[in-house]
Amino acid sequence: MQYVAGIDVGSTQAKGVILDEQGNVVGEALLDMETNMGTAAERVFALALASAGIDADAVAFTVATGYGRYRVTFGDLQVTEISCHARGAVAAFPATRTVLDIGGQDTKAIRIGPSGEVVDFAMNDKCAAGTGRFLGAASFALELPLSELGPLAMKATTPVKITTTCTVFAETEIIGHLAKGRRPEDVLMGMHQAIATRCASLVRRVGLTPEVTFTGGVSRNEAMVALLQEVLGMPLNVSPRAHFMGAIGAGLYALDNARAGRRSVRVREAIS
Amino acid sequence: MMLVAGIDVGSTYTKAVLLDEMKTVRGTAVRRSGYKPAAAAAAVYDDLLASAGVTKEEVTYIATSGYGRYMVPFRHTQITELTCHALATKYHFPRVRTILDIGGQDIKAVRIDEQGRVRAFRLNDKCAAGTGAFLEKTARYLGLTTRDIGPYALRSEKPVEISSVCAVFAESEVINHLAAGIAPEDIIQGAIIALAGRSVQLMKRVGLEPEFALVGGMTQNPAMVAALEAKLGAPLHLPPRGLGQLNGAFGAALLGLRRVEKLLAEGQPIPAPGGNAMGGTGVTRVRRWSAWMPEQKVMPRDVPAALGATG
Amino acid sequence: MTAPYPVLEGVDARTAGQRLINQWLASLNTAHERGQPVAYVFVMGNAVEILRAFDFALVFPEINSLQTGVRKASAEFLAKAEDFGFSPDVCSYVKADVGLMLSNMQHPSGVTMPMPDLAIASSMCNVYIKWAEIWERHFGIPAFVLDLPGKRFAHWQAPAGSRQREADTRWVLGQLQDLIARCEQITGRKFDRDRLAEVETYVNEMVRLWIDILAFNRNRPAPYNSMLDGLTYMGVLNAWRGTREGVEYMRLLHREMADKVARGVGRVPNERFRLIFSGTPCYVNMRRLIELFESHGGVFPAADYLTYAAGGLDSAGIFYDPSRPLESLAEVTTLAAQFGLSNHFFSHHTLAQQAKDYLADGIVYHGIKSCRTVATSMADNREYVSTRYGLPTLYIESDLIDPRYWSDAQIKNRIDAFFEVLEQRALLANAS
Amino acid sequence: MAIDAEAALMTLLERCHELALRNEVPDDEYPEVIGYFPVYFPEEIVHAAGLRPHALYGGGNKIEVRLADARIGSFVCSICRSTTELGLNGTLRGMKGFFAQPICDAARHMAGIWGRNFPRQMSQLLLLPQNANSPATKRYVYDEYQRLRSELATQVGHEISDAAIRASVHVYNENRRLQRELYGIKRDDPARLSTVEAYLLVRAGTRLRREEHNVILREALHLLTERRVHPRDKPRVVFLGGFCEQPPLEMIETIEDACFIVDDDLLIGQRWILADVPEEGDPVWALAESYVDRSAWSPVQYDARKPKGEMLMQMIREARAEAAIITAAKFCEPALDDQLALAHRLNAEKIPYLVLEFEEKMTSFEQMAMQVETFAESLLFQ
Repeated sequence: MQYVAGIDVGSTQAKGVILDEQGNVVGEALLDMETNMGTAAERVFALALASAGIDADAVAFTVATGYGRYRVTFGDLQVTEISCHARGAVAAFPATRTVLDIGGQDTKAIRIGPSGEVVDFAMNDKCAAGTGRFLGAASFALELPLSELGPLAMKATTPVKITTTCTVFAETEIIGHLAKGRRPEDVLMGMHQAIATRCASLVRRVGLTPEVTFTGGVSRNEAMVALLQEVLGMPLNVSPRAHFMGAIGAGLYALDNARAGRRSVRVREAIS
Repeated sequence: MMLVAGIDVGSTYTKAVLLDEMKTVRGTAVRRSGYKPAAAAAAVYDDLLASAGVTKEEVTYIATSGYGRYMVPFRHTQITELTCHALATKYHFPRVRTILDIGGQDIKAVRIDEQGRVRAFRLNDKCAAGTGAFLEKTARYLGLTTRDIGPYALRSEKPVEISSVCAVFAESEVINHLAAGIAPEDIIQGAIIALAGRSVQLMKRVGLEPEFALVGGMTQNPAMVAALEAKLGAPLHLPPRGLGQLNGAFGAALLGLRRVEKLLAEGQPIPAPGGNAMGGTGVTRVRRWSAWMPEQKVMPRDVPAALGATG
Repeated sequence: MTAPYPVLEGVDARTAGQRLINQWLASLNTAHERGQPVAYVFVMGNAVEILRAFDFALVFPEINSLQTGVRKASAEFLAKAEDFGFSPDVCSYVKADVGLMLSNMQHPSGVTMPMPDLAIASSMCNVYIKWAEIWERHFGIPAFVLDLPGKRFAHWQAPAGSRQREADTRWVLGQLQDLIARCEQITGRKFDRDRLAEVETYVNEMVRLWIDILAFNRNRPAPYNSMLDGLTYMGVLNAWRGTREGVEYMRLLHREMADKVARGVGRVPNERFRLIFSGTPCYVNMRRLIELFESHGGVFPAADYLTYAAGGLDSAGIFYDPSRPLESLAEVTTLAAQFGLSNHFFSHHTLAQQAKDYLADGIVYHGIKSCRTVATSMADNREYVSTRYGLPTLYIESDLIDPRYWSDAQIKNRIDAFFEVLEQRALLANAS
Repeated sequence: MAIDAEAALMTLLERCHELALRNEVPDDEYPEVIGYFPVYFPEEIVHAAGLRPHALYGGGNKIEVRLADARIGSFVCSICRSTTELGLNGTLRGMKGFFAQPICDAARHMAGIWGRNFPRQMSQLLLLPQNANSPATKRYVYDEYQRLRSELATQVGHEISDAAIRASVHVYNENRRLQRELYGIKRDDPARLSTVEAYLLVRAGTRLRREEHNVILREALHLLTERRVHPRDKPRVVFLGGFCEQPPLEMIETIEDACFIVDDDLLIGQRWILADVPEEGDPVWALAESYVDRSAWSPVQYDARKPKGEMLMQMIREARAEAAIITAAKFCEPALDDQLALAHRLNAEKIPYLVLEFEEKMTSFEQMAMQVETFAESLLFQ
């Protein structure tokens, strides 16, 4: 029995999955980013192996993706997260024609062709960089953990309007609104709406074609999912494994290579 | 004995100082502003009275400052933090002409004259908002607390260059440096040097006239002070121990004292609190057209009729 | 056979080009000692022909600024300008030039740039005019603004003999006459028509060869990379415009490219994807940027930059008529402005056409942080071209020479992804 | 009596507010609308064609930019963004034409963006010259105006007669005289007329035929004479930076809380021509000549006769101002370049000044208030 691995090293988290020969996820692991992406990748890989109950020798091929993909010393091949998220999304929802991924560094909208290939993609322009980080800014200003932002936002009655696209100005804006006595939930909802609006315009840039699949950690924020469905005017596919989509896509690329008979040379050295 | 309070309602912290007529500090208090500045101000004021062991009745005059200066209903007057910093700094260091204040949301450079009057000031360009908050965020990426930043950064041997003006790009740089496996202390020190560079640039824009003083929270960060002095090639005056963060409040209190003395000299009564602004600054008697909302749309061709109605 | 030019002997066109550029820069050092008047001019719409006729030494502040980038010195020059008070949002070419003024004109090339006796700013880029105002204040010389009427809208035409063509040409001619008066007053010399005619003959020859040279890249593999070697070639075209050396150089370049095409030699060893480049280079990281493409077998056979930054004469295949040098200069300058120089604003069709002519697999848009002239509507242009013509496009952002706006990880990420897209397309195309 | 006048003035200003900030140009808008991007446009020619010139001053801070961000580069000013948004979201669908001028590189791109996205509207550049100092200039402006005249004639399907243009010039001359009176009040008796009020009165004109606007201005000037004023001690300042992208009303209010703005360049294109345009002779020539010889100044028009520093000093002298507030819209390169030159000049003249950066879409003004108040405090402490 042979296995493959997909490692997704992002700016805030590292994720790893182990797939079997049929491409089923048999092991997965998620780590908050630490100061060294290389060691984070190795640890998340070890954890994924453990959760799959196999050891490194059983892994035939490893594909690394995400910003830290070149830090994955044991990776056999690097593929960008655009291709990986697309691949993962199509695997989870075969009818996917548009993929949206809100990341810490970049937000991406991807158009998928009939045979599951990436036809076009758009990323936020520089001044909207890290739109995903809006939420980080909000949690910073409100001193709340990320996971509580969505639920709180849902309580909003009269959301504020956040006009800026820039994370830095946004923070000042939040503080201003709070100082004026606006309720935190209304400010938060304003933030969520601002992000949803920007993401929608990014999706329109590649042409909004159903079905739309929403990948990445932010997809666990129900307020954001609800808003996006509203502004895009259609339901979104959200996989319970949404935040593993990049890693799974990477795993599937690894599987292609394994099937093509390519075998990893680096895994053993890296781990032992 | 006369007591005057200065309350500086800042974006992150609210600070208060109580002075007597000899300008001696009778009490101080600090609290996080949170997102209810008015409440924070009230609480801080209570802390202040407690710390000085006095009652509300014993306080003659209250001057507020900081961006929450209008949110304190029991104030006599309000004044901006820049004017306060100028007064306080001139009081501590008569020879200082250029003041730097690195706050959570912005950097301010102020040129003052021998009497502590503001002569020129500049805030960072919006897109160069590499501020205290940026440093705190960088620290969080590195799993450090704001307090550790200074000591930690001092360990750095070869600080990395962080060139971006924009805090968002700079954050990406930090992440990419991490991805490249650079040591955290070198990154945080790089961030500090970058921030110092931008601060000194701002000081140049107001003339860079010596001597120099640093006020605000950053005075507690030895690495930042060192980086700034290196860039300036000159020493920085820091407000006396414990007053660094309180500089704005101290200035407000000084100004309050000045007002009271003036009123007494002119034999006028001390007005009741309620924030009459100096020289009409900040008061809004005029109609706020920006807040006015037309109830229904009017097409241009309707206008002459409408005029008939009014004229 | 023409007289030998040692700088051009026994080296490839790229090296020869760099030599010529350096020779020109060095000559600026001593311009005033030679008693030669100095003119500051820009690459888009500069009436260099007239200045040559008056034997001005030419300083191209744009080239000075981009050279600070090429020589990795831009950061310090930009810092000087920003310390002086310039906003980060101002054109980095302007700021690098201000940095030069604040450094006693000591240019990183080792040249001490001479002060201008005359400065010409065309209206082809509005920043030229603001830049010239900075010179007016700094050097105390009045700027000469050359207002060139360009396109009024995308398909706008002013046919020969039309009232419109006459009006625009009359306007340009009038200003050229003012310029001649200004030159006569500065140099104390009378205007020499024959000299202008001679310069124009050289320019004609250079442009004829240049048009061929651009066309050589329609071959697969492309003999040179527009956005690397091409930049050097164009540098010579600008700095030696209307000179005998310029013509000799273009001949050498022409021979070299013709030979490469004949032998099927390409710039990229294994050319896999041909891409059109839209926008200006990021001179501070250009090698890196090109390497990011060439590592995937991607080459740029064409770039709109090589037209608008090269005077724009090639855009409509227009040439001077030396028998009536001044009138013809006015006519051709007007047409160049319309078809070449003012093209940024309506460039969607031109780009699509280039993609067709140069057998391109896609278009790369390079948005420039501090250049609104090229970058303002690029995203809209991209939208139009990719939906209208179904061409794969990539949009990346950095700056002309400001290293602070180059984020390597982000740009590499986008380029890698773009090539993954192109690969998948190719695969599917072969499959079907 | 005076109370009634005040009430009437308020009603009038409310009308102006509704008009001034109105963005919609619906399909059935009549007379038909020709939109133009700042700064100046020879409205008389449009007016004479029986059309309504419609100055496009962006979307303000009430609209949401959703579609335009995908079309415009990162480092471009808000007015280009919001104007494109108003096009893409249908707000301007009733517009019959769009004209931009070569005031800056971003503005010239607007004509291209418009042409690509709204093929049914005539989208063009009116190439006003950046060289005002050649003997050939007036003739060129004349030719370009004639081009505009024939383009508009094609649009409306009939020639535009000299008589019609002359009549329009007459209406506009009066309009400019009334605007000059308004600014006279601001200068001589700033407590009588706030800058926001003057602003609304002037901007309302961009949504009306000028004869209707003249009615409003006459009415307002009459009511203002009866107004009761409470003089207040505030520093007299001039305001620069409102020639293209418009500062939000909140910003002007924030400044006027602490200062009197006794002269400004807000909506300067609306009073670009400084004296009456000759009403005899060839009216197009009269307009061209006035543009070259009798016009205001801004960072986006080059004229060797109008060095920016000199013009500012003249403005300060004539307005009897003690300080200047020189602002620039975010990413507005021409204003940013001038801002520095003007600051250096004011340093040399020892005139206090405040440098501000704004965006039409900004919604929080706390930091700006702090700066303006500090500035006012520093002036009052003299």
